Amino acid sequence: MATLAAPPRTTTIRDAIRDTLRGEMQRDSRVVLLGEDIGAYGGSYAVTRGLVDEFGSDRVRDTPIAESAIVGAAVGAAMGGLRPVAELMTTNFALVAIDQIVNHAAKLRHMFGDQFGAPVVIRMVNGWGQLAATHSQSFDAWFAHVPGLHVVAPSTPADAAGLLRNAMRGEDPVIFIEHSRQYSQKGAVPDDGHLVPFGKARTVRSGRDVTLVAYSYTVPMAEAAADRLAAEHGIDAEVLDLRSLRPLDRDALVDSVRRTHRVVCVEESWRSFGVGAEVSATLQELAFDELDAPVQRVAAREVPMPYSKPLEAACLPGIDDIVAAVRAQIS
Amino acid sequence: MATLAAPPRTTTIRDAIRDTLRGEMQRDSRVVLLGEDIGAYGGSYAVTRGLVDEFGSDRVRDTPIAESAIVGAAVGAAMGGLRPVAELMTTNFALVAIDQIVNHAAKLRHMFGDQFGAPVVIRMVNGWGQLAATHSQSFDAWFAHVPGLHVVAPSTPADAAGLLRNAMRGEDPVIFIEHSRQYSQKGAVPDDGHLVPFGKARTVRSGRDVTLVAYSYTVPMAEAAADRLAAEHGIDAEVLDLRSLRPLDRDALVDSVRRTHRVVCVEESWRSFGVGAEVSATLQELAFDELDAPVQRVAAREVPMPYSKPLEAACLPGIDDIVAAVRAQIS
Amino acid sequence: MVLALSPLTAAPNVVPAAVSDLDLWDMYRAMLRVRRFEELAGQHYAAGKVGGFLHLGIGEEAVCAGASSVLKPHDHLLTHYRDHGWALARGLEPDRCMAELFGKSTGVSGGRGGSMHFADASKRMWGGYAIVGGHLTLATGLAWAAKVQEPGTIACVVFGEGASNIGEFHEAANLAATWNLPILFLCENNGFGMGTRSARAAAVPDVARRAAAYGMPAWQVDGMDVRDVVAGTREALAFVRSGEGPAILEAHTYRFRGHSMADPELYRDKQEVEAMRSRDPVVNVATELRAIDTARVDAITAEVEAEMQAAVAFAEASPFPDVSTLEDGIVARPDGLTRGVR
Amino acid sequence: MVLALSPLTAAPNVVPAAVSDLDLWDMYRAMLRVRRFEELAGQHYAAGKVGGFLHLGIGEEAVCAGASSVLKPHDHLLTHYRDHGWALARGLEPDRCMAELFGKSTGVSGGRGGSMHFADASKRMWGGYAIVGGHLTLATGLAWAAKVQEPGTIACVVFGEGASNIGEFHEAANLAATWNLPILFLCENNGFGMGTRSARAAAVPDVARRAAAYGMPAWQVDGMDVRDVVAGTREALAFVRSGEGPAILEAHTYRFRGHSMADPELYRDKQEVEAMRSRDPVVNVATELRAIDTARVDAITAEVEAEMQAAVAFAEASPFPDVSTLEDGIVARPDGLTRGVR
Ligand SMILES: Cc1ncc(C[n+]2csc(CCOP(=O)(O)OP(=O)(O)O)c2C)c(N)n1
Ligand SMILES: Cc1ncc(C[n+]2csc(CCOP(=O)(O)OP(=O)(O)O)c2C)c(N)n1
Ligand SMILES: [Mg+2]
Ligand SMILES: [Mg+2]
Repeated sequence: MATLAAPPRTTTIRDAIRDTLRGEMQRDSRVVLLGEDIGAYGGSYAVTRGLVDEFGSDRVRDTPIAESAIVGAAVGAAMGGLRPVAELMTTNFALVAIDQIVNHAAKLRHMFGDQFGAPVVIRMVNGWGQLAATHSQSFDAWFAHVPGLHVVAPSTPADAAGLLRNAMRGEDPVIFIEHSRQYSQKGAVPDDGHLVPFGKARTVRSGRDVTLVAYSYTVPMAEAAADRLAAEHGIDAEVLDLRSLRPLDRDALVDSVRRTHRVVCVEESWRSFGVGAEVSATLQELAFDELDAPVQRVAAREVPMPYSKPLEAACLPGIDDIVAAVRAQIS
Repeated sequence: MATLAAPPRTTTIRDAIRDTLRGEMQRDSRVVLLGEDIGAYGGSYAVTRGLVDEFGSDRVRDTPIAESAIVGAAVGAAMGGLRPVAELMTTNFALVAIDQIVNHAAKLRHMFGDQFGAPVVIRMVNGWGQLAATHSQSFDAWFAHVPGLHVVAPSTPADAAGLLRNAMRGEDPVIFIEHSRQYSQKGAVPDDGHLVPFGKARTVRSGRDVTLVAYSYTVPMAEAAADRLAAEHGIDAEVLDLRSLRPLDRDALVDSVRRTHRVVCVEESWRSFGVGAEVSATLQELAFDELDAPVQRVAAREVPMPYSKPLEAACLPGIDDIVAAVRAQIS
Repeated sequence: MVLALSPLTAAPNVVPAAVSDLDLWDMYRAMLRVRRFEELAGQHYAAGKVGGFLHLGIGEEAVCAGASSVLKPHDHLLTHYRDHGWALARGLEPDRCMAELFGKSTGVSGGRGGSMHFADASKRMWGGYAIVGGHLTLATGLAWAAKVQEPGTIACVVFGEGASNIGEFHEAANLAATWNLPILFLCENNGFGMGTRSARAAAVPDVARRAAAYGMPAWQVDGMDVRDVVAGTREALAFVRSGEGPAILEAHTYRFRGHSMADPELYRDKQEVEAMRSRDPVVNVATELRAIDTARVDAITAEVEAEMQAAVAFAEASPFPDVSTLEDGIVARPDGLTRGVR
Repeated sequence: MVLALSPLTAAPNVVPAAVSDLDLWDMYRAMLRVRRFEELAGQHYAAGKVGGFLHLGIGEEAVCAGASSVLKPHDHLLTHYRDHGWALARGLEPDRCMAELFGKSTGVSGGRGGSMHFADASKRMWGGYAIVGGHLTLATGLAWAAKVQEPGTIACVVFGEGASNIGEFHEAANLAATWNLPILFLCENNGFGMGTRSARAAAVPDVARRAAAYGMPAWQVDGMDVRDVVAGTREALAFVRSGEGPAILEAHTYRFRGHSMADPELYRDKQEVEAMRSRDPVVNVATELRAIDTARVDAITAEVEAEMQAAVAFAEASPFPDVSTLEDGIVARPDGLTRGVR
């Protein structure tokens, strides 16, 4: 007998994350949040606003500005039986904590012979907006390189909720990548039990002529490009949202290219040694004969992000770039 | 009229690096060295042994165990007119200094409108040898992702000297990657003025059937594999030593594949999101029609490196793996 | 009141603030320039001319104005992202600073840096930095270079009390003290790191009291009183310049505005801010000077106003950087050779 | 002699070392077990049975033996890579520890960790860690979990004086103090970080003297004297267990061997090491006990010898991990679901 699921609600990604944090905190008293200004200030991007009032400052902990201690304390607390969710404010600040992420969180389970793990969620925010070189970065490909980590990046409220819930109930460290420009994006969110297991891409729309591979903020870009390609050029593009970078859904990539035979991968970080490189390498390893054209990468220009608006705009990949890449491939 | 160059000497990579450091210190009083135990201890891998006696502890500075300060102080000193060479003992410890590398050293020139740069060389050592998960890593692909850095990795004494000298005389930060298992490798080293500009790969041996792309410690592995392929399978392999990962010599990759039409890329880090991914993506972007088979990646298994000898051996790529990858490609 | 803390025990001594020679008119002008620059920056942020993160130091002007008056032009200076006041007090042109905020090619950092990254290497203002604590070790390097190459030159590095909790502070302080480097760690303690009160982020919120962990002396001043700032800076700098090693100078101050323009200020009462306004360093000096010569106060005020309005006009009139220059100046040369070598 | 340092001023007080109830026989056995385990480890390293980095704590045994005797089994323990002594004193089986060194599947960490990474979660020995300072913040997390879930349990984290100069120490100490966490920072100050004497790496080489920067109390003991270690640990742990917050315990000790097996020891004179040997904590206790009962000393010595030789035999006889298990236990499940969920 099918259970009756509550009807999906429409909400923003910000609220989907907050609601999931709240729900899990209600469900499991071991869940604690920590990070800079997540309490009294309400969170830099207002994700945690209100939670300190609801759960108190012992469970919603403001920390000193000390990201390495934030991650280290979260990992240690996870070893000790809590279920911490750490917020790093922006991905850029993950660099001062990356030793804790890579040399500690990711290592513990295997290095000590699978005696214990570090069930910790590390939330961090990608994004830009005239924030200049040290505040506009993403390091998705870096994290995805590291065994022992899960790396996920939602592009819808439903996936934000489902991936975060999966992360919070799992047994290992999860890098949970949010995007500052996507918090207000709306969508339907299923009921409170909704889990999105890692390692499964999502077909955003099906198409016959080309696959646009995207994740996080580039998913809506790819969708917009697909609209334009259909309307203006009669090109039918499939859009695939990776959702998870580690594990990467190689099967979904291969499946899609078997149908479309052409791929454009869209990402926001610097082009060389980025996510697109892995997508490209994977596809030609696993589907060499299916590719009718080289996998194209649409990515950021290889420049420390400049503050000035026209320069920043020129640096970032845009919908035009996706359309142009597809047309270059198809013509 | 050609000047008479001194005849090349035969020396180890360790000595080539030490001699280059010494020569540049004699030539330029602004050159200073800093790092943990590079003085009294003689350097973890004995690279700097003796230099403190020659130049004194003001120019060969032992530091506290504080890698972020080592890199930060080096960068600041470079801004202030010195020419620092920082030693990070092993690449693993670069993680606690990576914010200084990526958010400071790599950013200064562009972020402040090209007013000044950070002419600093950051030496770090890749390697393994039952050192377990936190002491056996390399992050070459990470550094190569970052605009504002030069990233080089020699595989011979001549290149060690030439690349290091180029790095020490340049105007920007250089990640200089050494390998603990290669220090005693010998070879000829040209005279003291020998410079190897960044961004040029080196053809180690020419071949017709397949290109083995390698760098650092994987170059001798690729050479050994090429010997075996020739002797046992009649396969004529070209070996290309990248030497420089940023900038990457894309022209040399394309040139070679135009001749061989097959590529195997060998690296020591984890396979996904590594150097091989970029090589593969680059080749299919720039030489799609030249490739007769997918670019194969030979890399480490995606495991935090285990201590136990048989497990470690199973993790690391070996000559057998290269031979197998080539044979799979050619059959 | 200046407190001097012993390097061994952190025990405080009151030091008489001897600044009878201080020209308060200069200080008024210096502080007002910063105040008006920032007020205009805030207005143009609201108008969409300035973007990104804008951190105003309104309320904290006595610190940059006072301390900068004691620094020598050859001293090295680095600050955190709250850098406008330090740049102006250092002598960077308001025109080019405002142009930087507008993202124009005439900006001090060519429009690449924006509010958080004002620099002028020709004035040894090595920039504002936006990774909390990151510039502290850079300063040790500059101090090291100075010690080797130009004895008598020191490095001054400005940071917030919030930054004193990150590892980089510890590493920088310990390195500076162990290597006996000529560096002044100047802490603008405004009581908050974003929305977190200092005592909620540090067990010992007074940064000066931590100096003893590095065997450094420290001075504490009232950062709302420019005389106090000058007096304390003189003491601390005299020590550092003598070559005896680094020191900490902590100025207790307060920001009247939010952390950045995006700050909803949920974490403090309006009354608290209003109460602190009675200590406004610019207003209070103006009041004191008006009692001496109102016309002169008005004249300075008008001059500063004209200067800052001209800066806005300059910024408005300047062109954006050409997009064709986007990839310039990332590295000097891709092959790593020195510029000009062929 | 135990020195207690005030959390406010770092001013020291001598505390009487009241350990009349200490069973020195137990201590002798505990120290000798560590000594013999490590001597054998060194021999088998030379013989090629043990690989990688091997850091022996020979000379420092009084610290782990003494302090561990005061810890409760439910307390959390983490150490740096010089972890053999701490593991044995915690009750980890010498068999499985030696097997770990040999890289065997029966090792405490399944042969994955080796010398630097002994752990046994069932005994709350959360492991040895090899990134200097990295485990200090992990310990704050464990202390936090303990505070929330099991009041009365504390976390003890062991590190070297060299580690106190890295940023992580500062962040961990400040977090622990600000959050009032039950954690004992136990510093084995052996005077060197690799080849660097502590005073060349720190402006204030006594780590205990830095506790005041975090408002923490600190105790300093002679780490070559097991009575002193026990007395100091009792004082410090009583404080921490009472819930008043973290504390530092610094034991001055000395390692007779090189930093690791690869150390050429260019940085210190043989005479210095020889002079320190007169303070050998194991030999000196043995001498003291022989004056009481030689036969009993001999009996203990023989028992320990048999135990450690058996450990070597066990390690030798154990199988290497099967290569087919290489990719096991990296994450519980690739899809992130909890184990056992379908
Ligand atoms: C490493 C790092 N973590 C977090 C941030 C975000 N952040 C920017 S400013 C700031 C507060 C800094 O406070 P303080 O040092 O007291 O300086 P103030 O802003 O009060 O002048 C924070 C948390 C950052 N820029 N860098
Ligand atoms: C972050 C980091 N930097 C450097 C090293 C290399 N290293 C290993 S042990 C050590 C010395 C540590 O000295 P100390 O903390 O005093 O402990 P001891 O070895 O004396 O017991 C160094 C520099 C490391 N493992 N991690
Ligand atoms: Mg502040
Ligand atoms: Mg030590």
